[in-house]
Amino acid sequence: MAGRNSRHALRAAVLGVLALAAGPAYALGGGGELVIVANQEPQSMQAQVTYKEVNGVGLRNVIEQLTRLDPRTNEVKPMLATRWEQVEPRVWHFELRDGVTFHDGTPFDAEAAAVSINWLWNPENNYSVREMMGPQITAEAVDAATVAVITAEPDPLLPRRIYLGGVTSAKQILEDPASHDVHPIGTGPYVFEEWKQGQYWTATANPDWWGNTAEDPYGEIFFDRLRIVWRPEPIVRAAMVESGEAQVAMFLTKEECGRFDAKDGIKCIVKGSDTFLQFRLDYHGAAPLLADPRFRKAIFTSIDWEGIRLNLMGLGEALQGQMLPSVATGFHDGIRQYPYDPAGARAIVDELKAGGADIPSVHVSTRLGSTPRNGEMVEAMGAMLTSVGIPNTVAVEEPGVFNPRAVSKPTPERAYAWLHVQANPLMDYGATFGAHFSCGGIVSVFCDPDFDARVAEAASMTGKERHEALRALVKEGHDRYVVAPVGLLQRAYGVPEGFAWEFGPDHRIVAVNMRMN
Amino acid sequence: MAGAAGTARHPAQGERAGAVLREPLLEVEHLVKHYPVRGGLLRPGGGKVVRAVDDVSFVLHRGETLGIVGESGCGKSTLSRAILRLTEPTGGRVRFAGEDLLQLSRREMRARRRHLQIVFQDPFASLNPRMTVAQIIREPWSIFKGVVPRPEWDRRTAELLVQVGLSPDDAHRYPYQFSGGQRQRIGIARALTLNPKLVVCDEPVSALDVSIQAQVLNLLAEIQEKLGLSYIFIAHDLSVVRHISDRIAVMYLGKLVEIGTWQEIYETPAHPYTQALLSSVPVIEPEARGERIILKGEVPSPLAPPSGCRFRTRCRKAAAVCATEEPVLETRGAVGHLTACHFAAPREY
Amino acid sequence: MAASSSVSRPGTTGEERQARVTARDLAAALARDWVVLLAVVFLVVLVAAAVLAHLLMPYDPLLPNIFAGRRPPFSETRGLDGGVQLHLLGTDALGRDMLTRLVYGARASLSVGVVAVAVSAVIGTTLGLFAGFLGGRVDTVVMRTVDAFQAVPSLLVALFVLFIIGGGLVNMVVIFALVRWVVYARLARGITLSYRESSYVEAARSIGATDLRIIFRHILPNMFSPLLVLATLEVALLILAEAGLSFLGFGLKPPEPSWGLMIARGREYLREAWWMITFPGLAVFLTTLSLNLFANWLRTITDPVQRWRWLI
Amino acid sequence: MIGHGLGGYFVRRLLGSAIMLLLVMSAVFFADRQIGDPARMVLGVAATEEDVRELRERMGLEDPLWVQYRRFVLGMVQGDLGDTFRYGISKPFAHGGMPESRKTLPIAAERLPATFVLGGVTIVFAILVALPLGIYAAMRPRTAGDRTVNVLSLAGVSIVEYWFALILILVFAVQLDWLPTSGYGTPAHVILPALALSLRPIGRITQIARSSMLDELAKPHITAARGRGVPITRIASIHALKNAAIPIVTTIGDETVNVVTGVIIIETVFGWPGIGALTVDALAIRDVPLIEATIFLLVLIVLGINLVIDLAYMALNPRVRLR
Repeated sequence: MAGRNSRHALRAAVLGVLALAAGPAYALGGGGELVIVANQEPQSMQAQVTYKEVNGVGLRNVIEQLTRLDPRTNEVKPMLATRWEQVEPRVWHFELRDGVTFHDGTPFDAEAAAVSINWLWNPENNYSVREMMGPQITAEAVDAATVAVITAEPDPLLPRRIYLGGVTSAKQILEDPASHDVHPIGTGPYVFEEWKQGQYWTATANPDWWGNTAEDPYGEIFFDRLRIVWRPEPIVRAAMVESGEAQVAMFLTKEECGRFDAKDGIKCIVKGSDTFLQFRLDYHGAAPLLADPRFRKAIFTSIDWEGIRLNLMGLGEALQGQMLPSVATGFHDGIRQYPYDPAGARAIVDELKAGGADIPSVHVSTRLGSTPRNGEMVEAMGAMLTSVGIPNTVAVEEPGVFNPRAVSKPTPERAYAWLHVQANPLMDYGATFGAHFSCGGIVSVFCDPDFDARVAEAASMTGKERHEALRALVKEGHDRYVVAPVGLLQRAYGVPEGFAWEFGPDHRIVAVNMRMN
Repeated sequence: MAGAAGTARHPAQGERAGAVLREPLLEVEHLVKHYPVRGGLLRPGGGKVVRAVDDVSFVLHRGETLGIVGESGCGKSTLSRAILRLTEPTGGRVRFAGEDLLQLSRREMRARRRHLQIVFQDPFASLNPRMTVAQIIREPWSIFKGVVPRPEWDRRTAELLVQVGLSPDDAHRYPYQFSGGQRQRIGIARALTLNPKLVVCDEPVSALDVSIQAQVLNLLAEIQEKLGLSYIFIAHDLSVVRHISDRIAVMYLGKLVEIGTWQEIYETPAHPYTQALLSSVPVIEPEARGERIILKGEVPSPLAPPSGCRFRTRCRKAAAVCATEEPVLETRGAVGHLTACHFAAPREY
Repeated sequence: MAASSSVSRPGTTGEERQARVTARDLAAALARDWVVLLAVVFLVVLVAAAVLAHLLMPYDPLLPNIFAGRRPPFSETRGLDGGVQLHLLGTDALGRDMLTRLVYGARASLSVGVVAVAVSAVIGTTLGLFAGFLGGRVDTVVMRTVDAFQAVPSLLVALFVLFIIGGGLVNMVVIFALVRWVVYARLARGITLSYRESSYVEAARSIGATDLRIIFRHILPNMFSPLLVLATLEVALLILAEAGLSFLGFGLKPPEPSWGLMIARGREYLREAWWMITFPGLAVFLTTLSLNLFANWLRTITDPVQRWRWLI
Repeated sequence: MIGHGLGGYFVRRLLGSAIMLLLVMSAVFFADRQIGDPARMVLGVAATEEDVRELRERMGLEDPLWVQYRRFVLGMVQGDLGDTFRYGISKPFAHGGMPESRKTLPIAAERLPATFVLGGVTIVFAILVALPLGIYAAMRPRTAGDRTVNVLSLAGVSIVEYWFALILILVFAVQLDWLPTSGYGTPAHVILPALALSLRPIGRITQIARSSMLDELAKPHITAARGRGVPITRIASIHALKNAAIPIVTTIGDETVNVVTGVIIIETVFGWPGIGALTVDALAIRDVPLIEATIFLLVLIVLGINLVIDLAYMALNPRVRLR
């Protein structure tokens, strides 16, 4: 690998010369261009896209939020807001950082923040970020430096929840909303430059970023430029880091990761995420048998969840028969992953058949590229269902087919299961239930008004009380065979040796937390 | 068959065996075949036509052989195909045994084909290389069921092969295993399988070596003698038809220019074109034929034939009238047979 | 043959040669060309294996054994029934035997190719034959349609239609048949035109043969070898097309064991389990190469002048 | 007749291509109407009926089909294939009731240069490799060299392109580190995708070059030239190649068309920002108007290539009169 090392040396030398020639425009930077290779192109550059990392990789470098999560402790920390307090059960006041301007030069003040927040959570806009919303959020300016965020019902999680909403230029929202889709104007350490569709998007370091001078920045600018490219082929992503064309390759497989670690010059960074892989079986299928708990049990116990996690999911941790790990509010330590019991499942199916029931065919789908090897996983699930006598079809669907369905509300026509990733950065079952288990939830799989009422009740509680109320609901959900968690994903990144990157379970690709040693 | 000697304008030939029955078998009247010239999508051919056969009339009697002679491209092959409706004529009448073939439906015409057969010029191309001799010979029987009952096929095939001078063992061989002359015999055998009344022989020997030509011609004559068929015998020179024809018609650019008995055409040709053709036939006594007449120029394009007499551009007798007035095929002056020339006269030696 | 030099009609010599080729000649010629011989042997073995897959292959092509995934060639694993299984070509990500899946995949890939080719050849040949034979308006309509189809690349059409109606084996066969018939129509029409005016077709007509009889007895047999060559090339083309469309997700659907799907799947394992993409890739490559070699040879054998090459 | 000449022919051919394009796009138009409500597809299952109706109105879907079709055809004439509501936009109603959209044709047309670069390099490279190979083989028929060329060229048309593409990346970009793995921008970037795409054209052109050269070399005037002692390479290049050019040019045309199809997969693998990759993206998000625009341009390119080839054909052989 002498060739590569010398090439890198040359590259560093050239960059060094270039940096000297250009002269630093500001004190920080000098790290050259950072190239990140993602698995898919952003579908848009809206502020709302920042709530999921995979849909708009790198957008968090341009758009900031009121709060942030500490990479080490996962606690809520100040970002554009310096302080916040709950002034009433439904009202939170956020005190805004002084002297921050948007990239278009307009000042970041309470008025601008209110416009941005209202825009993001507006039911009219119906952005998918609403899957993460509890009670409806609205905002208004209190004074120049204070914005009030109001929720329809009391929401103890609000400071954490508000971390999901990117803040962008109010001027743009009001005057040129169309460009909001393709041209993000935030306050972040990097200024959006251009999005060349099909190729890349780029940003340059922001000399006027507030973090350059603030006492509590969440990082420092090392790289001068940011370039995000995308390649659907995992091998191409990996190869780009190996050949020095990119510094961060997203979502390596476990085996690739091992190979990266074994090789000189490159390494693999693995870290647990807040994203879990789940299997959901709709509760409102056209076939009445799908509502029969016995049949649902047969489905859930015919699949070898641990086998799939260990052999196919790759990097990840086990989940105890529920969606969130033990740190989450509402975690139930008394339940276990659904057991693999093909004999028992077959017995149930045979019994149902003997009783004259018509076994419906189950369609198991997953989205192209949502996580490595999801195609293999649904194929294995299909074969396992077949082996206990449950007819099925499996499919890896393009986003255009899968996405509209994934955000649909339960309808009687729905009689399918899907395997998909879900993030829950809030680590609280209140949010999870709101999205997945409520009749009005944007990605809901389950609808029981009685269950909804108890979720709403628990959501307004805090502390131990909240935990206990949610815990009971978790157990109930488990016993009704709604969602089978496959595992908590770990994400792996290929990087050059000497690349340092500090990030939390939300896996935000934030350049100011990266540097090259 | 017996010597019912003909009278009128067509005296029977003394030295030729067999006699011409007076009963007409085939009457061709004003037969016309035009080929439209095709243009492109946005450029039609301007309505131009090639007059391949232009107003041809003649009569063929039972047991008779009519030779039709002309240079290549004169329309004689088209004429033969138009008579058999292998190509659809543009106009005119073809009466066969009193029935106008051109009025028949395709299906009815197919039924008549039993009586009308053809021997082709090219013995290589006219036999399907993928069929054995037996298959070729028997194909007509499977189309006209009942002509020869199936149990008879083997025997009849062998008979036919013997009749045309081949061996019964040849039945299971393929055409490519035969020489040209042998193939033509196969072609003749195929033409005979249905006991036709008329066989059109379209230059049947022109593709063969001279030595073999005579054999095939003799075979055809023998068969006619035995079966009493009528022949239309097409050739591009007069030497070939001489031995086999009762009467001879000479064709030039789609029209008949002269028609008469063997004797009339060979001994007293009246049309300058016939005379020119005859002068080029090699004969044993060259002085009897006189000086050789060399035809000037090329055959004009059938797309734009010369006005008046079509032969005038190459004719040594051409005069002003030839350009304005088209000569009719009729008897004139001293000439006892039909000619289409304003100056028709036996050649002066 | 000696006399053939006196015949001027073009094409006659070709007919001569075709007629002379017997099965024995073919076998002898084949034996001389060892590369083609190998290709033919490969194809015969492949077809036999595909047809007899359920008898030859001891393992289930669909049943996963996820604890035995990604085993290299010559590995042994413990099957779900507890018995020891030997995997000559390794296992795939779900622990299924690669060899078994390849053989069953041959079934899918070959049947896509062969069925689609058979259907399109029948449609195309029939239309081309009638267009050439009847001429006139029928010919104009058919040939304009052919031109229209040929103006648009067929893989693009297939991709678009599969996008509309969805993938799967049956849809794929239907689409391939619908887009590829034109090549046969062109070929059949060209050959028909060259024979329609030939003497022996005229001879057949003169003995009262009906159009159908002329077509089936006198014209169709002449198409056999060029059609066979073309069909062989087309099977190869469609196997490749299947792979391409399956890669894009518009082809066969899992868990069907098709080669295209196996390659598409295997590309994620290129580095860590080379056998998962290499063997199906090789299967497609060797099959199409064999088909191409065979077709090439067949063409040379049946018609050294390659006259009809123009007709494709 | 000649008076109408090449110009007249060109006009007629152009007219034919326009009709062809209209036919194909009409088929695409009606086929696209079979895959469900485009407005519902844009808005998702969760959208209200009211929103869907509003978008349908905005997309013109509430009009009778023939009105839609007329608008589609008229738009096509003016270079307007409608608007996308998805590509680069994820919520059409995100802006206070004013649905946002972008014209599809400019989005698609922007991708053409990249595809032209890739396709052009591929075909030129294929010709440069294939012609000498084919001629070499034709001048030594039935030798080991000829057989090798033959098997290799057949191998070229037998390979799965994207499989070969991945192998190329592994070998040249990762193991040898000579070339970039993927992407667009420098001449080095074009090498691997062009190589992956060129295999098939190289194989086919070699085959045709070989066989048509063989046919030509067997002709009497070549034999005569050899008899006069003209060196064999000169014979090949001057006498024979000129006559063999027509089938070769036809094949080059066919293969160029195949490359246009080939870019759909290869561009995706290499992250090449051409029209092929855009087609795959549009298919993946089921963006019907954008799909229509990409198909429009792809068919346009193919018709253009066919036209050029026909003209080249005419230029090479003025006696050939096409319909």
